[in-house]
Amino acid sequence: MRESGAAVLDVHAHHAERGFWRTYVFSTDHKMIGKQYLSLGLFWAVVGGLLAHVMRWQLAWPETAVPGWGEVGPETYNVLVTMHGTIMVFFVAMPILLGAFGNFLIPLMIGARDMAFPRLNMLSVWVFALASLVLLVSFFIPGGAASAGWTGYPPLSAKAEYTGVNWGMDLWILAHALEFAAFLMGGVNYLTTAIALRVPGMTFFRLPLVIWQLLTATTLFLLSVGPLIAGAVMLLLDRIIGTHFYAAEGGGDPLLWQHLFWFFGHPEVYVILLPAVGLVLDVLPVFARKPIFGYRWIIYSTIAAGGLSFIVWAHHMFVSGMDPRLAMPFSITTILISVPFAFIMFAMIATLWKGSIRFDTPMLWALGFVAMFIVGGLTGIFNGSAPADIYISDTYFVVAHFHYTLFSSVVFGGFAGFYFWFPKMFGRLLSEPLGKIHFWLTLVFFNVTFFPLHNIGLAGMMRRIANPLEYEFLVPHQWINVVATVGGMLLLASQIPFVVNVVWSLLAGKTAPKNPWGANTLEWTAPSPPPHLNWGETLPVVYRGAYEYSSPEVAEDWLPQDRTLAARSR
Amino acid sequence: MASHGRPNYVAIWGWLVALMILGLAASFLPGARGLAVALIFATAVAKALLVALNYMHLKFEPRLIYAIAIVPVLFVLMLIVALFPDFVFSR
Amino acid sequence: MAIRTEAQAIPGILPGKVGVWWFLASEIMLFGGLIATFIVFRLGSTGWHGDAAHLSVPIGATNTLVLLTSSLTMVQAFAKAEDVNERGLRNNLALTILMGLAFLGIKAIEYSSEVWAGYTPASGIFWSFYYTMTGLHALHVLAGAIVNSILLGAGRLRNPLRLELAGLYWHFVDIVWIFLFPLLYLA
Amino acid sequence: MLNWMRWLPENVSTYGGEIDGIIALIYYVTLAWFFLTLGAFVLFLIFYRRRPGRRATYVQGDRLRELAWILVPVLIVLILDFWIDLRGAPVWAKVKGQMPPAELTIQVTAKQFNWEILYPGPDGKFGTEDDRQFDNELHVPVGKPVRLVLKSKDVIHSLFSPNLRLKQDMVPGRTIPAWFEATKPGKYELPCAELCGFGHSGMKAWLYVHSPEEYQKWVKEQWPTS
Ligand code: HEA
Ligand code: HEA
Ligand code: CUA
Ligand SMILES: [Cu+2]
Repeated sequence: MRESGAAVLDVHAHHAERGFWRTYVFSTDHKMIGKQYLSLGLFWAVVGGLLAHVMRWQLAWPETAVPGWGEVGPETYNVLVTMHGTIMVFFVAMPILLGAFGNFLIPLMIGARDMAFPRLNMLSVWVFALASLVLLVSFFIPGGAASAGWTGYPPLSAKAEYTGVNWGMDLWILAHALEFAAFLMGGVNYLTTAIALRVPGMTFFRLPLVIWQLLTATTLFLLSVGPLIAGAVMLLLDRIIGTHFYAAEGGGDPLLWQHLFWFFGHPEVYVILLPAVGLVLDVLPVFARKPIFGYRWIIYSTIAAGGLSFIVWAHHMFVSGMDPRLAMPFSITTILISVPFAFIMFAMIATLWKGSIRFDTPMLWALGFVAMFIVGGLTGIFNGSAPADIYISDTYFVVAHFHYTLFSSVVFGGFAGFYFWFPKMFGRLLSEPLGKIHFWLTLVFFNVTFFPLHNIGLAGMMRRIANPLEYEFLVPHQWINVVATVGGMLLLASQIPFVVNVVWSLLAGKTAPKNPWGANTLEWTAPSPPPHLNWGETLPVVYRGAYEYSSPEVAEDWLPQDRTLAARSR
Repeated sequence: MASHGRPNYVAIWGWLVALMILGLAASFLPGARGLAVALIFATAVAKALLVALNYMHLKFEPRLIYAIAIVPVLFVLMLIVALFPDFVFSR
Repeated sequence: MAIRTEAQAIPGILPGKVGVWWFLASEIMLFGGLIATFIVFRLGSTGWHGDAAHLSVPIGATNTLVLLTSSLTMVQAFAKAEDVNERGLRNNLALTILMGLAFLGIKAIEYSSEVWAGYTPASGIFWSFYYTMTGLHALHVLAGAIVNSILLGAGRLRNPLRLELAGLYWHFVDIVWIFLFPLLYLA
Repeated sequence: MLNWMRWLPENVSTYGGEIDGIIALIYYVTLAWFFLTLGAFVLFLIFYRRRPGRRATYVQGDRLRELAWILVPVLIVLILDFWIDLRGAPVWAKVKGQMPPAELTIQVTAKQFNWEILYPGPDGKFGTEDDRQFDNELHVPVGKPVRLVLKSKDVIHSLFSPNLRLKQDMVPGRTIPAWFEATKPGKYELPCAELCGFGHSGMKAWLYVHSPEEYQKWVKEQWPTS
């Protein structure tokens, strides 16, 4: 019995002009859908970055109005924090790392012509666009946008009278629901495509690591989001029809939400981390001209970390009032997760050993990721230790921790992938000098912004406060807030070279060759940019793993996956 | 499916109905509530297994599909266990 | 020149099936999360037994029977499709849809009698769970019935795979009810 | 910037030192790894930068002999992990596990955006005539274990004392115990550490730790009759 669900596609029909709407809007082409996710993600990155800027200004100079925005009251501040977190995690990190790279890379790297279910894929991005619209609208309705933190803890989020936000909160939940639906559709597609549509010869252990990471991330998402959806339904019912799932007076329990949220929330941070790790793992060997170190063990580590991530969630709840007997078991599993990640980070570093390292822009970002993520991972251990977290929880130390992990994933990991695959995506080359300036400025000002936050966190500064000067013990440390804010403004400004670079390249950049970096994986055997259905009449056939750089078998220092070797061909 | 032989769907249905009646009967069991509850859920699990294995053809699927079906069930069981201290023991 | 994308599918692995199973995995987690919450809340509180006693076991049992039987007709529809028996297929599929609708009808009657008796979703934590869980499940039954109707209406019934996929979903919804019934009505 | 332990506010509780000890332990362990990993990283970047005529060495790292270079460090990480857990567990048990017996029990109820601090009075029982409530003021004697009973009236709040290294969320519907023993008289801030609405920023109380004599004096003033 054969599957005939995937349609028989006629190439002629697709060579013909397909018109603006079919090409750019209602496209079922995985590459276009990837670009659509990328554009939406970039749009939200601008919004999220500007919100962060307003927030930081308020923190440094709480008594002054923010230029171009005005006075920020405490209500507005809570909206800013909430929407900044929500946007950055769900509307920047997810669409860029999972949506854009997942869609663009999976079919191209496994040798498929498209996703297994192209129309479902189109639906996915459109549902995501709808989610974006809902979230955007929530800023402009009476009462304003959600303001209960990106974690939305009830009872604060469950009743309008506690925050003054009415519809904004409902739209926030709705936007999440749509976003989850979008990524469920996308996720089913990714997993099915990679399981069922690999080209002959592409065994599981010849897959590029980024595919493994994307698949693990998707699996984590699919298996963790269910309880949160259940929790969100309960929250919505509490809000609109007066059930009492989270209200103690009606027999409910506020802690329930925290368990359901973090059961999803911790896997979710790896949903963001793993694709970034994958992008970096695929960039490093290309520019070190050396195979990745310990390919199989990296896969095992990834799967181990993914499995562990389901039994660590209560580390976000050490001081939440949960049963104190739960703390140490969860503390142990949490700290244990450093073992697989230690392996992966060491393997990245070992890949550099005895390499022949080129410092092109993608490589710089990848290296930046390695360095910055190690800092963020190590600070995770402080949080992970239950007794230490008593003091650290809900302080800026945690804020510093998760910007070193999240920001390094989205920005450093993301840009590594972006600069690396840009020629394939758009068929143009980016300017190397501008890319390098972008990198160095971002690296420096990222650290200026976020490193001091560790210190002020250790000094005790709480998260989500609108005015640190209201606390006497924080007044002497206020200079740190000023440093971080100035750093943050320069960090935002550091993105200008990036915008210039992309616009200039798209308008007047040099045409990209098929394989500008001398890389091995299959996407580089397709034209830049690949046409609809990716390859011509014949698909490439795979003979070996993805990282055969400087192999002694050939004279060149690379050996593409699809090249036959007379000596080796069987 | 034809290549695997086909389960006797009607007979399975018979079993399902029988188990359902058993479960119902158990709920009227006098005395020890624990035994009744155990019986009720044992029949439910049996029914679910019958449907999954035969009607959903899990019996004939490769290991991969098995894993996709079983891993989430394990996660749910683990979630239940982990929620016990907070919602059963300390309320 | 036509490029057959289908030719790539790895033999023995059917994309549709893999996709549906992944989807079901996430559904297991969705209902699993609800059920897990229900179980621990129920064990941690008292007085729910009294609330549960207001549910009608006969109605619940009838609905269980309806859904179990609809699973039989669904799988029979698939079997008939494999045997290229168009008529048998159509009859069984139609029966399945009818039983799905019957389930929803009975559920609606049950809901209204409960609401008449004064038990609304806001009447207490047991009722909140009851309406949320059965409501979400009923939405799934509705979705299944719609999918089946599309299959029946589209006339593209030669391909047994489509029926098998729709069946996977339908049986899953059945399994959910197999657990909801004892959790809410019996235990 | 780099000696993080200096940033912690002065510790004035009996268990605070132990929490600081755990933070210090993790700090030194992770600092060592930071320098080790980033040191190797930078050295490799310098030594193995591209130079004309040199080719990268083909190492796949799939044989155990090569893998050992990272498996051994990973093993060390594992051991350090357990060390951190082993040192941490007793501290956790001390702070949040069993509470020591205390003469003084105080009930703190949080609400948007205030702390209601209830003393049982001389009879030591809540719900009697001589209970007295103070807003945003917590008075305790130095050197005596104090029990707190934490409650919330509306949303989740969190009682945080940077100096005591005490933090505990207060959840509506739950009664959560906490304890501390202050070691130094003084006046310390007690901010709310959990987002609780528009008044979260600025929701705080003051903790007054009195010397035994002063505390007696304060008690006399509040409960003059007894
Ligand atoms: C991409 C995102 C990301 C990633 C990857 C991580 C990774 C980790 N996180 Fe983080 N975390 C967040 C995002 C992330 N986190 C966010 C967003 C929050 C806040 C949510 C909120 O409340 O709003 C948070 C909060 C958070 C908390 C709760 C703090 C609190 O609120 O009180 C904890 C507690 O355990 C924690 C721990 C960890 C740990 C142990 C890791 C580990 O995975 C790190 C593992 C990596 C390493 C350890 C580095 C490599 C290893 C070596 C170099 C070897 C040497 C190591 C040792 C000897 C230990 N994180
Ligand atoms: C991906 C996640 C992400 C990113 C990138 C950022 C970026 C920034 N964040 Fe934040 N932040 C969060 C996630 C993120 N944040 C979360 C989850 C919270 C918690 C919310 C809560 O408590 O509820 C938080 C909270 C938070 C706080 C704490 C507020 C409080 O508790 O009161 C502060 C304060 O300084 C802050 C500041 C900043 C600043 C100055 C930036 C700047 O770096 C912003 C500058 C912007 C850029 C430099 C653009 C970045 C570009 C991209 C992201 C796109 C990359 C594109 C490609 C790869 C193609 N953020
Ligand atoms: Cu009370 Cu924050
Ligand atoms: Cu976490």
